Amino acid sequence: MAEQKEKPRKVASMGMVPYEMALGPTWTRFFEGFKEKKILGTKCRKCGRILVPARPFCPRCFEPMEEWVEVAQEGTVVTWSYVNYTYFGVTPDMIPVIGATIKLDGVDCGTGMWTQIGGFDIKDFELVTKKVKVGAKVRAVWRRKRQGNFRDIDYWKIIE
Amino acid sequence: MAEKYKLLKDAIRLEIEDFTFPKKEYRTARHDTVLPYNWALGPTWIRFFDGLKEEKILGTRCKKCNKVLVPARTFCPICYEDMEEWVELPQEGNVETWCLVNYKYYGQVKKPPYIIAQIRLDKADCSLTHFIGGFSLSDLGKVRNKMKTVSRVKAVWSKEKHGDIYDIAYFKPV
Amino acid sequence: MQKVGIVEVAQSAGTESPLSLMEFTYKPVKEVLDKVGLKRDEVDMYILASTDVFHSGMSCANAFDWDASGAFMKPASREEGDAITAFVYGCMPIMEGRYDTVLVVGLIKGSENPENDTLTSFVADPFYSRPVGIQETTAAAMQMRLYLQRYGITEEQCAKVVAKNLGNALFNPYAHIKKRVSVDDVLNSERICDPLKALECAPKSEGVCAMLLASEEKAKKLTDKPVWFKGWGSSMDTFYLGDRDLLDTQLKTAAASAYKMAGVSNPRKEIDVAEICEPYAFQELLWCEQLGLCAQGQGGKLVDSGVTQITGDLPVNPSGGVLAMNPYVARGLYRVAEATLQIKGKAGEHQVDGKVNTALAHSTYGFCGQWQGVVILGG
Amino acid sequence: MGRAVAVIGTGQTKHGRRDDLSYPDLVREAVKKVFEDAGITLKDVDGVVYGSMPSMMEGVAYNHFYFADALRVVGKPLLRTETCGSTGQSVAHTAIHWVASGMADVVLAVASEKEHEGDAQATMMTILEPFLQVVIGGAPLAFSLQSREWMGYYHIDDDKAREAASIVSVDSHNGGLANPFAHIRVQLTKEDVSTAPIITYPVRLYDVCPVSDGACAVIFASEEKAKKICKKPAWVKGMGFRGEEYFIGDSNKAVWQSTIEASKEAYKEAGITNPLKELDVAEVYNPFSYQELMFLECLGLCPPGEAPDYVIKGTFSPGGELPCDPSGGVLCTNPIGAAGLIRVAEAALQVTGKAGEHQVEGAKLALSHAMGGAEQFNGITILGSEL
Repeated sequence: MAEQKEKPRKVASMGMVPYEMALGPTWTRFFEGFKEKKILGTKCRKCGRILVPARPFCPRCFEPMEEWVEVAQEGTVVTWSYVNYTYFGVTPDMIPVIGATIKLDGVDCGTGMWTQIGGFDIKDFELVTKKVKVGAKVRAVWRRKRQGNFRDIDYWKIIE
Repeated sequence: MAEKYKLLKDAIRLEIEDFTFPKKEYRTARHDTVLPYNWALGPTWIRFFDGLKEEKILGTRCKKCNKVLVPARTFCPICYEDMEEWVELPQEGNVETWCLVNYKYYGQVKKPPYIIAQIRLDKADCSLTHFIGGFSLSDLGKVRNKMKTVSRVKAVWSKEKHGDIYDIAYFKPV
Repeated sequence: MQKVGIVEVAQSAGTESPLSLMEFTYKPVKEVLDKVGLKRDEVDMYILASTDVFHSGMSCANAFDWDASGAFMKPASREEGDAITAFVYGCMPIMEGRYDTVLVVGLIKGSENPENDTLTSFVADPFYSRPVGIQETTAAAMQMRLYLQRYGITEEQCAKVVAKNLGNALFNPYAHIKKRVSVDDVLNSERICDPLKALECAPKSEGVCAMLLASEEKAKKLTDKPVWFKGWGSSMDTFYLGDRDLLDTQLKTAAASAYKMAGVSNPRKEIDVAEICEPYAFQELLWCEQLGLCAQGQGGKLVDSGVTQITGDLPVNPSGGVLAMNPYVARGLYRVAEATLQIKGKAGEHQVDGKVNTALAHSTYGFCGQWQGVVILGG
Repeated sequence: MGRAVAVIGTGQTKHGRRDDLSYPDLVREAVKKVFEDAGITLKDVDGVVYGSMPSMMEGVAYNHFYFADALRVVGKPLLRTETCGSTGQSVAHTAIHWVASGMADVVLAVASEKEHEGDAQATMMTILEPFLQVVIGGAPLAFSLQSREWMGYYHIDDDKAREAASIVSVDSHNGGLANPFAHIRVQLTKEDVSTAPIITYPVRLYDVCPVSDGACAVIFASEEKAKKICKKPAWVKGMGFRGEEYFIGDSNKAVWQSTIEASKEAYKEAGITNPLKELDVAEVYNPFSYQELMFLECLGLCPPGEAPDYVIKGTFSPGGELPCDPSGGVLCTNPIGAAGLIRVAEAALQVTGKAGEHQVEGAKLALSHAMGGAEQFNGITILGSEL
């Protein structure tokens, strides 16, 4: 081992790599639905489950999912969490955030990590714990200008 | 993603190039991975780079196989023994092989054209990878002809030193 | 030790696809299952191969890849590295008698990534090799110069590899580059990284390759012509280029262990066809030497003699090789798949003339072939 | 099931903030130790399996190339296995299959992470594609969502879950104090834990694992070799691995099927019918204390929905029926890629009686576990003192 007298030293750097993913026909159609304030899912002809976001195939049955259905924009909170810390790329003005899994009525899965609850002062943590409960009913709130991406749903509003 | 680039531009004062993918006729999502790193050098690299600051090229000798390796190593890759004996190496050596980079790619370290080479410093038992320069590289044919005659090269030091591999600016033909 | 048979393979074409990575991966996997007549959950185990930096900007590649690979709630794993390692991993649980069927998938969508050179520069260490510009192409160019100098290999001989392989690719429906080029075209193409010329470097392709492996008994039930896994060898080299003799690679060690396991004593005579990973044209010649298919320094004469042509005595890369189709990561599994098709006699228009009993599949990645792997298959 | 396989040596670095060493030198620290522990030479090793978190974590892709010398793999075959947080378990499984297949007799498995060289949460957000799953929050968000889903599903009230999670945290941190390799060394009370700052509610600071640098190495050998080389090998009794869908909403995460099925497969192979009774110690992957509660249920160590009661009762505390994470677990040490292999190493130390101050008296059968992905993957390895 070399001499240990030296103080630890580090080299600060950045990794920057550009990527561009194809949305593919399934997710392109899913986001086209957003433009028209529609949430679209696909139904598996084998197990009968309706999944949102729409899928090219059923991950369990492994059959193509070709039947499209428009689903409800109301649902129930399955779980939620209050994000109150930062990391690289997340600045203090971007938090807090309430991430939630929402089971839309008539859908056989919960939403993934693309839904957040809002519409009130979520900086007030007391208020958050009072309002946001597992089992609460929520409804999608759309942006006025929609571009066919996930931002088209501004947030999910607690309705009871 | 633009915000992220701004964040790191401020933090590291980096020049950030644009990258454009070929135009696509289907919907896509641009997705740039932008992440910060803090690489610990450890005592061996620290001492090697401090050496460069003083215009010294340091290697280490293995007590078992007696080989001198440069840049300096914590341990001998063959014997796995700690390499504790430090050696200052001559700054001249032979060109083993080289390439002339004359194309662009994203994240490139230098504006082309430039020459990267394997240089066997005198008294070293391995080659050092670095640039060869000090003459015009604009005419490819001329460079190829010139390099046919080049066998010995010598380190040229950067005026401003930061304790990194660029403290050697390049090696020039002797 | 149980015998392992390759039952069926499927591959996607290398050209740019508008499908999402998930849809793109699903197709060949589904194709293999349908061809064999197995349901997804009837396969005992899944081994994926994908690589974080070559994965459209998503890390922990298995997270996204899981659904389309068919691995839902099945024993499974992922190799981060060349997909030929996933093939070998897939053989292990069958050899030990734990599972009867394993599905192996290697995947990438090159069109969603920046240049391979950008990505392979991240393989270099951050303090030394990376800042002096080492990535796969610059490393290969230095290896090539040494090869030309030491053994008197000519640039023309290297260019012949491109003309041969791209010529073969015209008959491979999955190949990415479909273009007839002459030796002169190659020699006159831009010297992007002298001595390497543009046409001597592999492209950046899409590619998903799926393959079903099975135990002897099961394989015989599932197909009338299983292809048997006979041997494997692999070896890793030291990291820094300056510490190595770039022309004395670990491929010799890898090949020796593969031949030993497969009982091959004279590779030049016993191997009927070879699928070799040659992202840079000269490497096909160098790798042939190190695989023992010709003597050291004789790679140039080998290509001159014509034996490596598709019509020759020892066809090398009848599929067009990596020069015609470079789905980085998946390319190793493509080599195994192509070797399999040759033994099965199902390579279609690029089927070699003679009967194929024994085939070799090779893959490599890392600077100047730091990692080398060789698989021997038999009919 | 092929040939019997055993652990014949383990090596761990001192985990923590290791700015003192470059990354390859850190890996070498673990590799040197495992060779000393196993008492073998380089010649004995037939192959190496390596794993870590993705390249984006420390900014070096395919870092097994960079570490080739430190791993002592030059001239030998290497397989690189990576499955996100469960990488350590998957690395062990690859090595076990390799030996069991007969293609190798002795395989060195190494896993490492140097989290202080990057930004772990920013890296982990890159697991998700950029257009569908976009809520900020990193791994703490994903796993807090899961904890609350579990609480909601079984109607476990906040206070009870809070108390049980605090006990898990206190027990683990006490374990860390007794483990010379552990990163976090702090004495905590239940109150310290339950009043700490909120990270992602209900998860608070001491419910969360640290950011650690560290490496772990384990040598696996065939029965014949193990008996020849090692006085007291730890035998691989069973293993299992399962992964579920990419979209976290697709399955019920409160009854985590990948944990359940992976452990069922491992128990079946090991011939275990009542894991709570038969196991002597469990190294459960617990980056979040709430998650350990759920794992205890899904690993079949207590009935569904009752983990808090069992934890409060002391079943899984030191001296309880089945002590969990006597090493301090992931809550005290989390070099992510290595964390799953550290669980295997710790299980081996326990069944061979080499765990020192944190030894569970007379442990003969140990479970090790890791999980990863977007609530997706679970891997289990069971080790025993008898073949």
